[in-house]
Amino acid sequence: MQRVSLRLLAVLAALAMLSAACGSDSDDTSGASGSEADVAAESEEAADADDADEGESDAPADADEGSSEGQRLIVGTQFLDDFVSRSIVGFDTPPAYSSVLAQFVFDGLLELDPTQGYLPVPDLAESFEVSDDGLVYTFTLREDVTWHDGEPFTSADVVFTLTAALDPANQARTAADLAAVASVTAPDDVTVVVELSRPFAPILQSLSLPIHPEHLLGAELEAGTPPGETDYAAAPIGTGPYMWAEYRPGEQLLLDANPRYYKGAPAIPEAVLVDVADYDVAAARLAAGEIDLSEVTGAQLGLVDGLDGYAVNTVPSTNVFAISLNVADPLLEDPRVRIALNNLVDRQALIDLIEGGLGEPALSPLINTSVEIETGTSLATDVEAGAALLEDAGWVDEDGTWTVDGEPVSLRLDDGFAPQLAEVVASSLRDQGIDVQLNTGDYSDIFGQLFADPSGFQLFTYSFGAPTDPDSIYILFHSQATLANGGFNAFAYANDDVDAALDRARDETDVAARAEAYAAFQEAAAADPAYILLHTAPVHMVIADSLDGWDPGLVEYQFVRFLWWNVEEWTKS
Amino acid sequence: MTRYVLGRIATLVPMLLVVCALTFALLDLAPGDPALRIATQLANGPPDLSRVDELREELGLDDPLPVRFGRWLGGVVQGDFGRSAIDGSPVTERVLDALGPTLLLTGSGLLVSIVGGLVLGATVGLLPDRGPGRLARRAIMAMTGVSFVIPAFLVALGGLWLFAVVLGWFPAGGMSDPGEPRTIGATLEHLVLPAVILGIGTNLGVFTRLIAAGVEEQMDAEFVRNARSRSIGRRRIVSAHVVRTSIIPLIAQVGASMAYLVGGAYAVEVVFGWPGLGRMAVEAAQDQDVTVILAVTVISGLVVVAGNLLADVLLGVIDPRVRLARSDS
Amino acid sequence: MTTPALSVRDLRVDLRLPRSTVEAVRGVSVEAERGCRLALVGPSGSGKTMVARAVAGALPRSARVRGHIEATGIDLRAERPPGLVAMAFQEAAAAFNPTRTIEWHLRESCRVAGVDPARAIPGAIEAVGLDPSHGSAYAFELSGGQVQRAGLALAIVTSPGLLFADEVTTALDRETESEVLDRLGSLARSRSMTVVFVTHDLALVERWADEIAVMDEGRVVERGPCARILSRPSAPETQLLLESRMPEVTLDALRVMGVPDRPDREGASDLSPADDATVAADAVIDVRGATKRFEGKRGRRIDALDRVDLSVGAGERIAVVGRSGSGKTTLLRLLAAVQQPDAGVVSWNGQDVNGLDRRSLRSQRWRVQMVFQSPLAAFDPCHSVADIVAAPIRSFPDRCAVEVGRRIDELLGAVGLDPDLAGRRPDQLSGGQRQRVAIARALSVEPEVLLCDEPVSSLDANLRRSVIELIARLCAERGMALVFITHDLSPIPLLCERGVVMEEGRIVEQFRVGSPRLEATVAPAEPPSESSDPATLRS
Amino acid sequence: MSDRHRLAAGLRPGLRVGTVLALGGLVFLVVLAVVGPWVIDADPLRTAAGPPNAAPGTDGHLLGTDSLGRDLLARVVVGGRASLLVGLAVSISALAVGSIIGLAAAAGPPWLDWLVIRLLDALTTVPFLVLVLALRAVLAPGVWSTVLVLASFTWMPVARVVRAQVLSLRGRLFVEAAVIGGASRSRVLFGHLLPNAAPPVLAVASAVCAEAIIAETTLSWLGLGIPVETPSWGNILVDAQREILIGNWWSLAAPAVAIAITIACTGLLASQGRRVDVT
Repeated sequence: MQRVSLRLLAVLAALAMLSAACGSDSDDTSGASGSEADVAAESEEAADADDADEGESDAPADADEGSSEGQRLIVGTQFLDDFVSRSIVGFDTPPAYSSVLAQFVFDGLLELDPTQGYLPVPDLAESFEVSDDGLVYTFTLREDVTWHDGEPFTSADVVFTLTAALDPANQARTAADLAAVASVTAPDDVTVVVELSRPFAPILQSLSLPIHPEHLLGAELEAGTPPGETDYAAAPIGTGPYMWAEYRPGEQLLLDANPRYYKGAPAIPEAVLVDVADYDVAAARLAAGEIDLSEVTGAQLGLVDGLDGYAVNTVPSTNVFAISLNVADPLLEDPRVRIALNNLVDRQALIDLIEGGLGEPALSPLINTSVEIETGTSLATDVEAGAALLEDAGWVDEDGTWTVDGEPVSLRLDDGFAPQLAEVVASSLRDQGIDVQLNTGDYSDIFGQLFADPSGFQLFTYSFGAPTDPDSIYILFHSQATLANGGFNAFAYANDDVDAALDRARDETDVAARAEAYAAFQEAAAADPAYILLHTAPVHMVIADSLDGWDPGLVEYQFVRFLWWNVEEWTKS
Repeated sequence: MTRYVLGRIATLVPMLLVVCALTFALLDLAPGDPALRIATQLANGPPDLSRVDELREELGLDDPLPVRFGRWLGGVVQGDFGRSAIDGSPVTERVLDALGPTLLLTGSGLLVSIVGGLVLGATVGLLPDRGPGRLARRAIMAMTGVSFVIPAFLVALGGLWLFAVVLGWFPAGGMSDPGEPRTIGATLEHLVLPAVILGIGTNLGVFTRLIAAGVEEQMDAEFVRNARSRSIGRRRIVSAHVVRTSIIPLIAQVGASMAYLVGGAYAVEVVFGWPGLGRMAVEAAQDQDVTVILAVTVISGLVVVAGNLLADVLLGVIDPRVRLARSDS
Repeated sequence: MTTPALSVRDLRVDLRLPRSTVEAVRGVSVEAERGCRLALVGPSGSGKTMVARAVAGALPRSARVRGHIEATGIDLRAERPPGLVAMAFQEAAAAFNPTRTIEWHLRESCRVAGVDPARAIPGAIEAVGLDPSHGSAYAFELSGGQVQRAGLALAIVTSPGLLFADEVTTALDRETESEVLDRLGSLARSRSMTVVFVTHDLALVERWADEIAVMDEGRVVERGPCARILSRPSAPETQLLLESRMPEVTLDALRVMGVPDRPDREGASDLSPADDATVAADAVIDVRGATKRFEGKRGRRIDALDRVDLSVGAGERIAVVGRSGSGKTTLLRLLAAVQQPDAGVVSWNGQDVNGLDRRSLRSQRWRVQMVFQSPLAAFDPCHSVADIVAAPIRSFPDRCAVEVGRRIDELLGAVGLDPDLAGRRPDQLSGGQRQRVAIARALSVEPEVLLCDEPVSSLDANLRRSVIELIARLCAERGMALVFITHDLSPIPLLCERGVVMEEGRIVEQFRVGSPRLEATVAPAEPPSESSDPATLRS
Repeated sequence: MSDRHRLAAGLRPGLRVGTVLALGGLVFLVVLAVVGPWVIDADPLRTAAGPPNAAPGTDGHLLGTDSLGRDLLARVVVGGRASLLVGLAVSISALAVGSIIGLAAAAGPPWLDWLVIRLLDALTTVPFLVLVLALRAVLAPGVWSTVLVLASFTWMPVARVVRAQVLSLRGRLFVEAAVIGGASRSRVLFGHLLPNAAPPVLAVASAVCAEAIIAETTLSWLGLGIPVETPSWGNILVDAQREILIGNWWSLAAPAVAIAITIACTGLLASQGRRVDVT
């Protein structure tokens, strides 16, 4: 039970998804090479399927779907306790994985629609306008929404939630994402005005955090009770499709359908989130028929393939596994060495061994994003090219072992969350004559040491994924995005061309101009790589055949909550 | 007798204190800065350094060790185990929630080992050591030997897969079916498989051999030969004489095996998703959530101490030699 | 001729051990008329107990029985009617389930035999002279004598026709022993019970039995009325048993042989303690004013010494007599310098041993060697006989002129043992052989003084005499002084010239032993101090 | 914890040949672990050396391959090095620490004896796993930290046995007889006390060795034992646990059999110890 603790990287801990009509197609398309075109096609198909559903959602779903009566949606999930304690206490917003629970019980001002490239779409806010200077956002709220306890939903609740999230006393985890918010005001019951201190494109995503009822949580927070210890936290009230019924710590969370849900009452009357220790236990519970759906990794595919009554839905995701390179390390300073490392690593072995053959080689950080750019091939696996580059960089191949100034080269690879991945990478580099010393450990240990003092590291397993809006790789590659000011550029990678391209892309609103900027970024990053890019990992969802309505769209590891965006439409026969 | 029990408690309590102090000091040696580790966890990414200092001050990490230990102990005595080092949520409630299921599992696991040990042990002890009897004895010994070769978690995983998944005789985890109310019946149904596996995985082997050796030896004891000469039937000899005398070493061994049992229960809890202290302890260790580890240590210590005490009292009840020795010492 | 109470024909009993089979009984045929008191006598290992157990049905599980066993016409091998045959065991305490009271056992027997407990139990308890209050006690709470009586009560509570008593008095002191025998005799008469008394001690049988059957090596070698067997034994084994008996000797008898000397008695004595000081001049070992206090259980003083003076000249042989707890063992330990006195001086050859530093004391150790009561406990279980005997020589090589190997053979020969026993381990030897090895070890460094702590009291009666004679011969041949502790006075005439009597830690009397005479008088003797470990003397 | 394994050694202790068999088995395993890597040319860390989860015998892999396609024979042999090291190092350190504390308790002042007994009771009341979890939170994973963690819980039974042995032997008559026979203190200690105390103490030590190897497996399963870059029977078993559920028994069988042999040998040693133990 090598517990994979993935605080940072949501993809391996995503909740289960249903496999809609496109489920079967996705199996064959994912096999194809990860070219841009395919992915785009993928999202259109999902969109068509979605239209069909669209029709249904207008009419209340429960009447003619008699079959879901008395049924129960049983979901296997890891970290159930973290969901409960953090999603309420931490005012979590996407992309935090713990906000998945929020999608069941709460709604946000806006909602990212995975079938439209995660475009923010109206949820509790009917519509919104943005001022020309992009600093003032005005939201008009729906008037037909009530809380689970029957109280009306008003702008006061939105103001209360945002102010509480910004209040440092509550230790809200989203405070950083909402840093740009200067003020939140409610001129009237149905309007909320948010003023920013500086333009911040991703603010719409941050603003879709779960909205909490002011009339319940407000008083307790005023009284100074920490959010985690409020009575409200023990039985939260939201506006979402399901209502909180009973929580059995460490075991399961029971939810009932919300009859007054503004998008129509959910078809399945009850939902249960069942806690599973790890993927093996999840596979066992699936095999025993106790849960309807759960995510598994490549390692469990053997256990669940051909399980009667279930189907394994493998869906591509934007998640990219990579090895972060310490560009300041003397051995790795020379960009040619870093390109060579990309050429030498055996990506197909990784895909076969780790993902059961179902991943795609990743040759650019911008894989699977909405920006239509051609993926470069300079980093592809090409042993001869890699060897040549190393020789150019002054490395000497002494009968199969690379040496620098007579010393055999040995690189240290640290891993905090994917030991098996690290072992395969180390082994494939050793096959090419570069000795790799592996140091695996616990996530918080390794990352803690990294954040404290990056200089001690050389290679470091990492995983990221640009959600549709590629801007999020800004914090990975931009020289300003160092650890100190909240970025993830751990090894202070600095490349002027990359910085210029990213800044340009961030300010550019015209789609074509942004694409051109990101293409320039991609080329510059490929010439001076900060990572050994490995492969994309699909998400494997094992789903009972009796469930219907899962429409994954393009799974983005960071937006795992969007696996549940249409849960109210699901049916179980 | 009660004087003896009070005496035992008087010695056990300071012992627990010693263990708490040891664990507290141990955890304090953790390399790296707890505040940084917590901040990293909370921020779900690079921590902002101001937050780290706040946490350090909040948790009073700069106070000397004895002061912090005193504060923590003060809380524990009043039943407050403090706050989780990771997300600040109160630990006491979580630990007490988890105590019930752990006691249920540990208790029934012990029962399985004892009953299994008695039945199998007596059979081995009574079977003649020739012909088919010898074969049966060897088979039982080998079967009970499994717990010495295969670790508890493997026995648990194998058992879960075989009995819950392939054969489907038992539910595959948790204390109740998803969504169903936690009735006594449901809990029992969910308890059977983990308890049996815990029993087999930890102490069944030891107890069986103990009883087997005890019964075999007792069956040839002088007072049994005397009973035979007084024409007392074999069945009565076993029930009235041999069982009572051979159960005495078993009870003593139960006391000694409590620690091993509770440890084994943790592995079974993790595999069967049993919402007990084990799961909590394992996750706390991996998250390095110091407060939860301490809380679980204290509670597990209490469970083991209580087990020891119970075994001691039972020993006094069953073995007059012990009872008399204790009354005049 | 009524059917015999007991009729055994061609009885064979084999014991299956893990790696061998022992033929304990090799074809025994014996009969006993109703009401007869038969004594089954023989050395240990002669199979007498196995015969008793075979009839009573108390054989070990590993035993296999062949032949005919009948009691009052009922074939016991076919069926065993409850309450017909009963047995009282040597280890009475072990014959009771430790978790059940005595009364519980009695009631169990009554229930099985269909006897009315209300009448039978008080009757049995009263018949064996057991204190009724002990009925509700557990076996381990009772003293040796009481538990032996309880064992008897359990045997006779169902008033069996045939009773086997297997060495029931061996562990008892003289008084209790004779009392239990008398009760057994009266029971036989009052309940017209046939009693078979199993023992190795002829002295007991003489007084008690009607008939005697002598066994050796698993067979009955001779059978007949008691008087004939004892006076005109025909089988050689019986003669050996008779000869090895030592005459009973009493203190008064000793006094007749020697000069009584009791300061608090009016008669003057030519050997008052004061005179003893003068003899000290050439004393090889001497103790002046030795005082030793022990904190016993609950603060009571045990085996303390109070200003004891004793002096032993070269080659002189002294006996130290007294009840257990009289301080004789502590005196011996002071003499052997394994314990220091609280006050007083112990000297070897005029040198105060307790004044020496550890190294020089050790260099003098060869002078005083010791033989212990239970030889097995005095040997290191990991060592062979050769190691044991040679150990002192390794510490004092100069005391041994020849090569160690030859010296070992020499020593084993001197004590009458076959030299190729050297390779054996002590637990593979018999009791007598072990004690001879202990003596060989003591001799190995040609000591000046030999200390003996009840060397024969744990041996079988028939072995004691030969060991005593060996010690006497060796002391005479090698001019060794001897300090011989005993509670049984019988060996003294064969061994010592004079002796002292100790009570409450003081020498209360000295006596000189004339030429040893063999007339036998039966007299009470001290109970043997069971524990060989001096530190835990039972009060 | 130790008496668990002494009892496990079976009802009837083995013969003299049992000791030879046990020692022979252990020596074979140690030699295999030390020399193995040179004899077996396969690299235990080389992934994709063959198809993943290949059955034993497929293209030259005697024991088959694990989930990452690594040669199982190489991994079990090299893994043996880590596991046996843990087993032996833990039992040796437990023996050392236990003997010292046991001797101090028996030979030292009565208050020290009382203290040691109370400490032994205190430490045995807490479940091994919890304290290991606590210690693990402190130490970074690795072979030597695993040894340290396990050793700190396994010295107690050794201390108990050593103390009992010394106390009982010191009072024995044959020690006094040896003194009278002129033996020096060192002769008494090494000639008499040690040879008699050795078998039961060694029995406990070999039981601790078996316990340590199993504990290392449980630790690795919890992610707290020996990290994956150093193969050990523990982490091979952990990788294999998933495969067994699909029916690929061989990846589990290889380490399990190795552990079983070691436990059997140490068990036999333990029972030999018990047979000679004449107290």
